[in-house]
Amino acid sequence: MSRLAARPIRRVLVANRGEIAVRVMRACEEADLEAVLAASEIDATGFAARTAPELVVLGPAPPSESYLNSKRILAAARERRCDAIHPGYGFLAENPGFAAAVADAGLIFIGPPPGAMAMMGDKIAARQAMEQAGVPVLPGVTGRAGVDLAAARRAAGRLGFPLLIKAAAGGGGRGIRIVRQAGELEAALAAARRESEGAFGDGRVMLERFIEEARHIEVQVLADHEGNCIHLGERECSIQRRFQKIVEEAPSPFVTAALRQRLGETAVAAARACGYVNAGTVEFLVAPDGTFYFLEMNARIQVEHPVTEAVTGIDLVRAQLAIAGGGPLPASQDEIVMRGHAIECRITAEDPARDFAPCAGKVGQVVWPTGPGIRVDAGIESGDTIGVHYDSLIAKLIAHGPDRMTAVRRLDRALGSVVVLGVETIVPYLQAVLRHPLFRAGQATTAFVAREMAGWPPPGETLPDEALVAAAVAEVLGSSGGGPVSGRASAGTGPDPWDRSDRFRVGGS
Amino acid sequence: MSRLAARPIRRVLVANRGEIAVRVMRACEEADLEAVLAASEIDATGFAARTAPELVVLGPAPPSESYLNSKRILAAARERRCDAIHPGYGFLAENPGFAAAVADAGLIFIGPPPGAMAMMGDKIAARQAMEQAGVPVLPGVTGRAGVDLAAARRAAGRLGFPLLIKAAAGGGGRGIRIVRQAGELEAALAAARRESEGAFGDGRVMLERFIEEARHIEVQVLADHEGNCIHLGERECSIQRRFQKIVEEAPSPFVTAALRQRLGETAVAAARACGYVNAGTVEFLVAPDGTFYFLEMNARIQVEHPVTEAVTGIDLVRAQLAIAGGGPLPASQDEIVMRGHAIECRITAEDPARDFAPCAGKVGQVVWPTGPGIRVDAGIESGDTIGVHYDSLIAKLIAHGPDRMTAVRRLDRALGSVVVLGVETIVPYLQAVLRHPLFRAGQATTAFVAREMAGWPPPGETLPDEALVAAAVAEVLGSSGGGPVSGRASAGTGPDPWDRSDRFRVGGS
Amino acid sequence: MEFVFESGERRTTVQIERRGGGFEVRVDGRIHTVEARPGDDGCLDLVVDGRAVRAWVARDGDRRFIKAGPNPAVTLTRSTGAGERPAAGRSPRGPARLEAAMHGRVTVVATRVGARVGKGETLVVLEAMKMEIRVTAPFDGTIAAIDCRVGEIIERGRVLATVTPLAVA
Amino acid sequence: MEFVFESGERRTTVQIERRGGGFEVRVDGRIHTVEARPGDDGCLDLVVDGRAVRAWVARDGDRRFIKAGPNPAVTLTRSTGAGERPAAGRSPRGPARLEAAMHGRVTVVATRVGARVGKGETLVVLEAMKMEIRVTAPFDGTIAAIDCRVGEIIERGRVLATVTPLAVA
Repeated sequence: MSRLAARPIRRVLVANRGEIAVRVMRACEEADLEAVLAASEIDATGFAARTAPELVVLGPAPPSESYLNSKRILAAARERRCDAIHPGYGFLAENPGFAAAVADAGLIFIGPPPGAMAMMGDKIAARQAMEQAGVPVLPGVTGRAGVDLAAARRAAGRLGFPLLIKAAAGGGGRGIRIVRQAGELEAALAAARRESEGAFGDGRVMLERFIEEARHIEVQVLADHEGNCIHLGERECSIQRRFQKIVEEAPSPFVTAALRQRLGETAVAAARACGYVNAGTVEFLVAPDGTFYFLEMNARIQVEHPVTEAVTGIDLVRAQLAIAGGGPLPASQDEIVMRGHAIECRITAEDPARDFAPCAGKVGQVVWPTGPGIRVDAGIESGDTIGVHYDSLIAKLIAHGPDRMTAVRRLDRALGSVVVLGVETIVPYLQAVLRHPLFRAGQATTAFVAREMAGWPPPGETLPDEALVAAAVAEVLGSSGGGPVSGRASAGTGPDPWDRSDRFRVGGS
Repeated sequence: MSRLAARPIRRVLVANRGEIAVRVMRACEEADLEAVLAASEIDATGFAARTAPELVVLGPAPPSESYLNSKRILAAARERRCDAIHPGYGFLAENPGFAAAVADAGLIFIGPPPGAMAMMGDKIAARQAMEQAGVPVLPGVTGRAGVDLAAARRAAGRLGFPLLIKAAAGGGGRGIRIVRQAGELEAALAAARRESEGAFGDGRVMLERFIEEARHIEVQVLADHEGNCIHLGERECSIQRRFQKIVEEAPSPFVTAALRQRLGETAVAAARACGYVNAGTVEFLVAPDGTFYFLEMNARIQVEHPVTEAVTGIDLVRAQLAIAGGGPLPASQDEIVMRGHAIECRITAEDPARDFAPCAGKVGQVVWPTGPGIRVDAGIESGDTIGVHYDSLIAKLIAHGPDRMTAVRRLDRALGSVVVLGVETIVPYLQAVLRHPLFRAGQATTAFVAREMAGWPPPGETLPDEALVAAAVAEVLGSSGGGPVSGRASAGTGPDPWDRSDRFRVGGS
Repeated sequence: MEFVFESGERRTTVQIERRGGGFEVRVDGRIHTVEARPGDDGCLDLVVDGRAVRAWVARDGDRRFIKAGPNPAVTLTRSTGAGERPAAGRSPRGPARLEAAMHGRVTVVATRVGARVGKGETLVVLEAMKMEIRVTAPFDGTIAAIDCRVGEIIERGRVLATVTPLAVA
Repeated sequence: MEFVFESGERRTTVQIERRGGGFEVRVDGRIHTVEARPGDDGCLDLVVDGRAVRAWVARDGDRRFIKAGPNPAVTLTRSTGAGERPAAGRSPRGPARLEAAMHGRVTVVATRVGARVGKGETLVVLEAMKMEIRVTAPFDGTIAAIDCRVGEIIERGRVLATVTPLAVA
């Protein structure tokens, strides 16, 4: 099957949205491939659509009628004579049924084979396969049918507390609970199973020892159809809120050269164990003493791939295209050298002061930062609308520098010059993370956000005078008759057939 | 003297403007040094001033009263308690008298010692020193007092035509003439001497053989106070109009590994021969057969330094600060490895369709490109004014990619997404260069612009329909009462105390 | 003129007067001399005490999005000045109007008009961008009104339901 | 409605009519269906034949700066439609008004009113950003007027001098 799939690609359907759709289309252009963007109706006039060489509309805004609708995506690929589909991340990217359907339709799925994806998508199956391959996993209990209360109680007796309950079909932080004492076990297990059932249609959960002050460290791998597999070093993603990464860096300030080599070799072994092809990421939990445990394998390009690109000089999306077309790996293991330090921040439209509530609406002026070592992968530009149907990531900001402190300072300054007018973003929160002494010292673990950032914003913090001066001046100038103050309120002065919130209502009801 | 100069820096006066002032201030911040921007009155509210941690106003807009006024600059440094001055490029950057005055004032000049600068600033003296050091120079005639008509005629008899007449004190393309036959010699010599006298107050010229289809290739060097000197590979800058570079790349598509090593060793020898310290560039003319000749040494950070930074991973401005403070080189020669390919375009506010006439005025919306491998070093942002007192460079756009073709495509796409509303720029011309088959093949020489781009824009070229549609729609919407069309004309609706063209008149008359 | 801006718990009074071609602005007793040059699209170039600062200001009803120089963006609410607005859950003397904390879709309406509800009980669930927000009763009370229905897309700030505290019911 | 736009030697007529909520636009016989949504600060979001294109348009007198999608930026002159404007140097039947090709400072005025000048002779020199531009006589003629003086800062398009051809002088 993998041999059948490996033939040159000519024309790629990009079945995703936002920054990753833009990223993939650019890579196609640079690889001299044609690209067709498959977008929902609401996205058909957005930033990605404006940059698309060609556009096909999938259907209304809800994902079930567009980015999650495999029939419509396959029909679009056929209609536009594409020979390959890039799924981006999220949506159908790790759906083995979709990957198989793409292959069945005679098209190339730009990602791993369905079998490897299916194995890694089931956390219980993956854990068992990894144990067999000699990849260390966390002490815990599992089973094809998941863990029930009796089994959980037995496991707790053996493993002790704290414990972690995880959905077998998990992802995105749903179906996860930390249990710190026996009395919490029953309720937590029930909640995790309910949440997992609701989110994935699969209520099976598993139990593992919960490691305090652990690091989330993942290794990027690339595998071709000839059985070659290399790793591109690690990324540390310990800064997470609600189990979602917001700051990622490469290399990890925690990882020594010796640990890097062991992590890399283990990641390659994990990829080989499931017959992996194309780009993937093996996630590990690393304890303070340096012991590490397999967490899961992400069978897709990841949001945080740019930090690895920065330090290795390898274009990972380009490598995806080359590998899917039967081409070789972009480098041998010996040629992979990490240079400098890179950190990414995810800029989401969420209000960090109100429990990260997503913020939707039309944005006014958007200005992205510039300068040495700064990369911006954006999904919106000025005047675009952030809708409620999709996730809240609007851009990724990556700083690369000769050393970690330079990267931190570049990123902090770049964040300070981001302008996204009209919606709250987590930029001020991200700046607070970057300025925290523990983060600066490279000592932030997965416990950092809950412990160090809980009080954000600091209660006594005053507003900058310059902001208050600007606010007052704008009131004075604005009140003297349609002055310079603009933004959301000034944009609509009557019914506008192009108003995207109207469209949104059509699509969303 | 160099030992005296080498002591840690704490606070830097940045005596320049535009993108290089911003670049240097950022490097200071990243090196944990304080920075004070010394700006002219007209620049005191511009982009660089808005990004400055601290500002001191030098004087009115004309360079003689601000950026070329060494007394005012030294007074500003003293007043603001700076211990070092970074001159950027242009203005006083290569003025040995200024460098000496800085040292005499007990401050550190962030650049080479005055002696090295003086030797390299005089092309005749530099040529003689290079010959003594075994660095190949072009066949030609020189002499402390320059070349007169009789000597020029004798030289022409010996060297043959074409010949190049160059100002001894030259720079910026002034005082240069190509002579293709004997009949042109007298007039060209007189014109070059007149132009040289007018531009530099020094009418001495020299004569060299003119190499057809040569490449302009330069080597970046770094030297510390301990006598260590390394090179960071070459940049090719053959794309020049009026002897000014507009497209620069690293590595050169012409240079082989063997040639790179010979060029690098020769550049280091040249730097050592004049006692060079800090960052400098040795320029060579390379003939089609690979023989190369010393042209001159630029004793400053250069406009095109980012392409070297991209491929080597070395921050050159940061290295300047470290070296000036007595620190070591950022890497040894063995550690310098070129990775990928980088190309820079200089975006100037000039109209390429009208002989590159500079365009001044207030700009409307400015949008810089984003994405993987894209770096923008900008000197303006939306709403800023481009004045008539300084040069027309408004931003540098640098693309870095795994290979040359990827870099070319990235840069072309990035150029296509540049928005600078209200003034012409050379962006469309730059795109035409990047799309030219000779450039794409890596075969463009110093003859490229004159021979291949003379007919730009192609006479039969039609306007894109989308532009005409936008123009017509804007007329219709704009004519129905103060609609959406804005820019220069809409900005001023009455006397405005902040109008920079008013300020400009005050400063400029 | 005097303006009051609120941000979370913070409340600041700003006084501003025209002086020559510019302004004098007082913030917490600190006096700033300000020149202002409005640009397009919310851009506002200021010189504050001799220092050039580019600011952006956008409005959305009472809310002001401000980004001034390298300072973090802030969202302020311009207070109408007629005293504090009663915050839900803080002063259970009168009925509480529960507003949507985000733009989103109503997925659950878990109560009905006239129902008795306990403090913390979920009344309405909103969903947007893979996130759920539960709107809960701020105190023990009675549902006086429900102003949304399942499936409806609502704007941030829209009133979803009104709860009357038991004491005055 | 009909508009004529010029760019260098190129001259294009564009017809535009409102159709429904949008426009029908004809360019050289090609018909485009266009929806338009004006944004702030010169931004104009278009859908041209089903394809989303962001355009920017700025005005400066008759000139229009246009950037539409990834196409190169163009500067057009909106023609008033009353026939071709006489270009300097092309039709020496009437007097030629010599305009400044760039914003800059007048450094030299090399002639005076009434002087006889030869074709190509330098009349005025402008300087800006280290560049010199020489304004030369387009034909043999007589200086009818000089509208600038040394040291003056002039805007692009400003008339610097008027030359009357010898034939009609």
